[in-house]
Amino acid sequence: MIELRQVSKTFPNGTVGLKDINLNIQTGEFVVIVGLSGAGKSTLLRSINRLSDVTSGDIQIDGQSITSASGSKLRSIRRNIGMIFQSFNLIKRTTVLNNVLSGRVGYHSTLRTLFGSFPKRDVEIALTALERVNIREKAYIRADQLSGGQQQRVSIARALAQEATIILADEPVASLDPLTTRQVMDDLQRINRELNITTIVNLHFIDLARDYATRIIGLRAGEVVFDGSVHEATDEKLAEIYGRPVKADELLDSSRDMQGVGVV
Amino acid sequence: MIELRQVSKTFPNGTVGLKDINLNIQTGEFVVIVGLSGAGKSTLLRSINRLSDVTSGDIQIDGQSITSASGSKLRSIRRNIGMIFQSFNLIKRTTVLNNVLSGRVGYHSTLRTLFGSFPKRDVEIALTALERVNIREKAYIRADQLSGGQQQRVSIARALAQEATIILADEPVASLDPLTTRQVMDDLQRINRELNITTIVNLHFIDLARDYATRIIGLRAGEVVFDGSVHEATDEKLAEIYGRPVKADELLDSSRDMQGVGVV
Amino acid sequence: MNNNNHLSSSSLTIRLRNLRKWMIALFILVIFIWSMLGLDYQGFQSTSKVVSLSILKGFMHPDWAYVYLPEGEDLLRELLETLVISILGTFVSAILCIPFAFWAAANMSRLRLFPGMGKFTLSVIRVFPEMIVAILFIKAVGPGSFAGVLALGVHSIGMLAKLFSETIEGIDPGPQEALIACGATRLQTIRFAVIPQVIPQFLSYSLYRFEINIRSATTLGLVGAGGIGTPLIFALQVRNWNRVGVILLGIVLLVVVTDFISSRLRRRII
Amino acid sequence: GNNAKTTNAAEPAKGSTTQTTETSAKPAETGYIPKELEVQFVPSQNAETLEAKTKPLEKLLGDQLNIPVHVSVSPDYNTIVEALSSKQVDIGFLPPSAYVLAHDLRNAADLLLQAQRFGVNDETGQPTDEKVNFYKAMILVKKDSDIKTLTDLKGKKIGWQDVTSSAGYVFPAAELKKAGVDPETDVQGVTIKGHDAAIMALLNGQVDAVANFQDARNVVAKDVPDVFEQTRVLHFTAPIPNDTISVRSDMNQEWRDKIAQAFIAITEDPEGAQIVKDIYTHVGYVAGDDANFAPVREYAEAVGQKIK
Amino acid sequence: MKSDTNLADSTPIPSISPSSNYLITNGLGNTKRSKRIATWMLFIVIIVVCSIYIDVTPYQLFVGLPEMGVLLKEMFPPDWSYLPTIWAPMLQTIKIAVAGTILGAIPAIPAALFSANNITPNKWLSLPIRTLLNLVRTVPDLLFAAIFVAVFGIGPFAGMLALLFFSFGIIAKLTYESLEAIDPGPLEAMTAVGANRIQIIVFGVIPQALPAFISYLLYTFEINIRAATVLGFVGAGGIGLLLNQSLGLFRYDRAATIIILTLAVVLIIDYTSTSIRRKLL
Ligand SMILES: Nc1ncnc2c1ncn2[C@@H]1O[C@H](COP(=O)(O)OP(=O)(O)OP(=O)(O)O)[C@@H](O)[C@H]1O
Ligand SMILES: Nc1ncnc2c1ncn2[C@@H]1O[C@H](COP(=O)(O)OP(=O)(O)OP(=O)(O)O)[C@@H](O)[C@H]1O
Ligand SMILES: [Mg+2]
Ligand SMILES: [Mg+2]
Repeated sequence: MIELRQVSKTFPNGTVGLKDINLNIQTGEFVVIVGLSGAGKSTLLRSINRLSDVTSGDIQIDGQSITSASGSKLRSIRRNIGMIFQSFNLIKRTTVLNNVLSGRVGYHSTLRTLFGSFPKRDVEIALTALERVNIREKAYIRADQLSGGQQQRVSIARALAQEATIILADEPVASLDPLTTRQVMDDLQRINRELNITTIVNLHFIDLARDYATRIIGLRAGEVVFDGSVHEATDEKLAEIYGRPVKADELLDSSRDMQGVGVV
Repeated sequence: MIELRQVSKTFPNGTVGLKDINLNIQTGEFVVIVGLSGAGKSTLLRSINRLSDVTSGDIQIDGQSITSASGSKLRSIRRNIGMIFQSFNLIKRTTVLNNVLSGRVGYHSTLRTLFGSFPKRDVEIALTALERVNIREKAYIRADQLSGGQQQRVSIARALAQEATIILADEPVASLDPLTTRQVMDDLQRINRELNITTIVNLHFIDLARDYATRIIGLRAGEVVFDGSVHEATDEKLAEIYGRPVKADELLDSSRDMQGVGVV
Repeated sequence: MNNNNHLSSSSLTIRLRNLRKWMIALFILVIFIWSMLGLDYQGFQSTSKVVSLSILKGFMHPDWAYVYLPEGEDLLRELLETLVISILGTFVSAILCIPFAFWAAANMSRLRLFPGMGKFTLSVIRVFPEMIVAILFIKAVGPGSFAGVLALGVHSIGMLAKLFSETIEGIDPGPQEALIACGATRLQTIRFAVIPQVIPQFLSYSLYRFEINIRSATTLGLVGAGGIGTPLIFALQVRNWNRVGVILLGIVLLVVVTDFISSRLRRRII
Repeated sequence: GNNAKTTNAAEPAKGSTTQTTETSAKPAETGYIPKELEVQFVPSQNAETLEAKTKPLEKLLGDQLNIPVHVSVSPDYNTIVEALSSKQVDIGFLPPSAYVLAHDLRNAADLLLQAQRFGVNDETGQPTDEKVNFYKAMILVKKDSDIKTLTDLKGKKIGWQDVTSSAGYVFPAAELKKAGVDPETDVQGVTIKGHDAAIMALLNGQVDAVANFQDARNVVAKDVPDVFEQTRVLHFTAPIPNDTISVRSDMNQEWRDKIAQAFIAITEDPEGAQIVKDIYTHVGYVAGDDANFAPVREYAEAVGQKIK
Repeated sequence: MKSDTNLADSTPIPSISPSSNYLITNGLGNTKRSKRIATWMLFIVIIVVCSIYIDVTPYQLFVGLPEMGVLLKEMFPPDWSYLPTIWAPMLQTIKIAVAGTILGAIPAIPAALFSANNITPNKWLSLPIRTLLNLVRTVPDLLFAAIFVAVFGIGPFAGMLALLFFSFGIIAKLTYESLEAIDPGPLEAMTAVGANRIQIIVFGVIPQALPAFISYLLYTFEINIRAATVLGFVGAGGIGLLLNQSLGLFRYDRAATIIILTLAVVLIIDYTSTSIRRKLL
């Protein structure tokens, strides 16, 4: 269970990232966060595993406050939270496999991992994770020789290999083709269902959100402006999130008149 | 007009990026390139303005071979080709405005730009471009303090400010919310129509492709496997591109039964 | 209009920033002129022509006989010794400076004071004159190459660790975040996210330091710590330009060869 | 006040007079017995040719003493004194001032032998074939200079060597002071490193006089052959003792004798003599007498470098 | 695991059975690994051979350590009465270092740009410049000093020249190496807008390389402050001469004073430069 109580975050340059957020996310939920670019979606995810410190408020993971944890306790909380980054955050100069294996360091003593040796089982877990995102054949290639989508998939594989109980995914499919997008989202959904893993995903496409989420949270300028089930997320509600009516053509429907497009 | 004749590209590590591509793109076309992640979409775009050299074949821009051009000739060809990068390629350590202004250097003498002074008109063009992508208020912020989508928009603004006759866009909307996505695509479409600017866009979403393109090109493992109008891009054709039937749910329709989704 | 307002206020900040830039430039210029005025330029000297000619003549006719002498202590063997001292000295400092580098890197610690202390320590090590470091080690292990190795090794910690720590400060924080998010310990984060990013630069700086160390042989020669330095100083003191010429040639060749090899290495690593 | 012990190789140290230093209180039989010998050579400043060579001497000494010998060279005497005091070096070829510092300040070394070089002809500046154990310092001016006496130097620009240099500062400065010219206030001192550079500065007119060893002009003559015609010696100082061969202060007496004998034997053998001459420009060794170094102490004190 | 097979079917990649795939890729990993081990072994052998060659004696170092303490103890307390004597030479040293560093840094900029492979791909231009840089860096400062004294006579000017060449060599080399390591993305973007080489440099390279350049400049400046030994050789006075004199007279307490003053100067310069840098960038 993830609980956020009155969480606010202001960046050093004065930008408000989050404003007084209160949320309760139950174990096993599949939450999709939507909102405009710059609404604070990434900031929210990064606060949950405390990659960025919040300015005020408290965040509890399974009853333990991550905002006040430190040392090995903080590490063990984090080990149970897998994260997929918007900008991939791969270690460019090493192989894909090493990148994925690095997701498993939390399970081993520092000494053992210092020499970069992982048990055979870990290597298998890593290769399986790569297989899930369809790039096992790139396992021994350096990460900087991959295409954008391939890099994103490596970052997903790393989070999968971590075998966490919570997964935070920051636009995990932004650079993926529709096929891989579906595969990845299906995979997230499958582990969410089968293993009851709490999943929080930032997504840009409302349709995709409606397909997969059990709950949708809408952010706008750092504030929660919508929080409800998929069925509650009507077009009117979405209009609030995006600050104006979402037109039919913004739902990425395939049948539409091109001349009717708005914003020009 | 852009002409590709028997263009092939093999990377030093042996990966085949492009294989014997023949294309003729007329002035004013709006071409969308689709294909799986790793199909060679980025490689194709980067070959057109010769950011990466092809291994064999010839590419002609308005009758001039860019593959054999060099020096100021190559530069003047490139000045007329705006490019939006998949990985943004912003100069992180300077302001957003400077990033956009840098798109205009092709118009000025070296001496003038040496001291970073641009005519007032250029600054206006740059600010207008930022306004088009909705981040004019970030003009004086350093580029590394922006969210992912904001960075992508800066990179789009830079290409718009360049006032080129050809625009190459490598997944220009990957990190954008649906609203901004529409705005950006509409903007690309508008300048394509009003100014008759040839536009080539890599996209992952077939629906978006169908909405905007006048022509769709499908890539698979470096080869052109489809080339035709939007109407010709039937589901069967797309199946070829993606190597298997594209299911209804991969078209990102909004009305669907979640249980019916394939892969689980 | 709101927009106009915004524009004018930001152009004001730009103007302010430009003003500040000019002020700083002016400040640097003033300091530069002040120091140039203290230089007391006296022009060419009356003897400069004869002397330069005789130096040039010496360089044109290097003392080839010195290159190889059957009984030893010739150019080749002194260069070899210099090379060996440099290799070991670089090795010592490259190893020793790693903990210092992490200590001094600002992004390796949440506190401000801790890296500050590291930076201060490095400054202290750096201002400690090479001469004194050499004397210290000569007192410990006696004069000779080993003292030279230790002096080079310890003296260069200050610089190498400074460069290293700046490299660490310049890395992409993304991968580190990824590791932290996996629940990695600090050491694990360093091992998997920092080291791969900094290794090329580390090696590059170590190789660069290696080159400087070869050059430092002259300084070590001052304290009799072995290598080509002592013969060079002796030759300089008695104005034996032919000997100086051949020694210089030897050093240049040595550095060019090591530079060639090291740039090869660098290219393979990056 | 330092009436240090006189160590004389030829007739072992029974003749020591007032023994004030701690180290010399030791009975002759005890003390350090070397199993191998660490020798370091620091050239004194009156050498016109130098070789940074060690192997030949290692061999010569090793043959004489039957223990391994290791020789090193250093252009700087600080390190050798420190190494002697921390017992890292057993024998040092020390310049006079370094010997005095090592002996008086650090109790690190005792005098064993003094080196002999060929004397220098005051008129021509060329070497004579008389073996002497001292050299002189001189103050040089340009031939056409109007400086005729030491007192004329008042207000002039003088090029000194380091303040620790016997020939380049201590001796000439002390004699200047005796002549009534304060070397610190009455003249404009410039420190120049290297006797050759100093003479060049004189030739270029950057300074009016320079202090050198006799006769440093031979070094410059390689580049400026007419240096002797262009310059004039204004003043010769009192003799400065030549380089010493000193041993660490805890050295066993028997070994002191042995080592002294060995050095003398080397110079008596023609081949050995040639080697020592080529490398160190030494032409012989005589028993050292600490009393010879009284002027060094006195002059140092005169210029404010009192050794405690 | 129905879903897994489903996934595998859907991949466009020819289906190799998982086990054989594993073997192949693992084999690839092994050759890399053995190569790495071989490199390490070679490295260790070199270090060991070198250590034997020059007779490294760690034991001697261990027993000799207390001797170092003796000397360090002599540095305290520092001789503060020496401070007034060293002010002027310190100032002189700073002047020489400022002039030498700045005059060396200016030509270092084009030299670095012409040597960097990713900015000047033309080998015929970069190779001669790199060779020149090598030469300049190789010549020991002592020799530079000797030559410049011969030509310009003793004095600070010759000292400044010696520092100038050294600074030029160091700054140019370090800068071109960091130029070669910059992110190529922005360069690509500039290439794509049709910028010429100088414009690419101004917009794509300089913003990225400026922090490193300034850092190398300061680093060199600091070296130059301490390279005063050379200045001593050219009669430029400076703090190095006094240091040598203090050591010659075994006045380690004075040496300590000099070290502390140098430290203070270096720290002040460090502090002001970082605050200037923060304002500039
Ligand atoms: N620098 C490189 N070195 C080696 N291989 C590369 C390099 N860049 C790309 N590739 C390979 O070339 C193929 C095509 O890459 P490209 O970037 O064109 O794909 P893409 O279609 O743009 O994919 P995505 O949608 O994921 O961005 C991929 O298999 C990729 O791994
Ligand atoms: N390091 C930072 N310093 C200052 N402001 C920041 C920083 N990171 C983000 N911001 C600002 O905080 C706001 C929220 O950013 P965030 O990255 O959370 O947006 P987002 O919802 O993830 O957007 P996107 O969909 O574009 O990724 C933005 O206005 C952004 O400019
Ligand atoms: Mg984001
Ligand atoms: Mg791509």
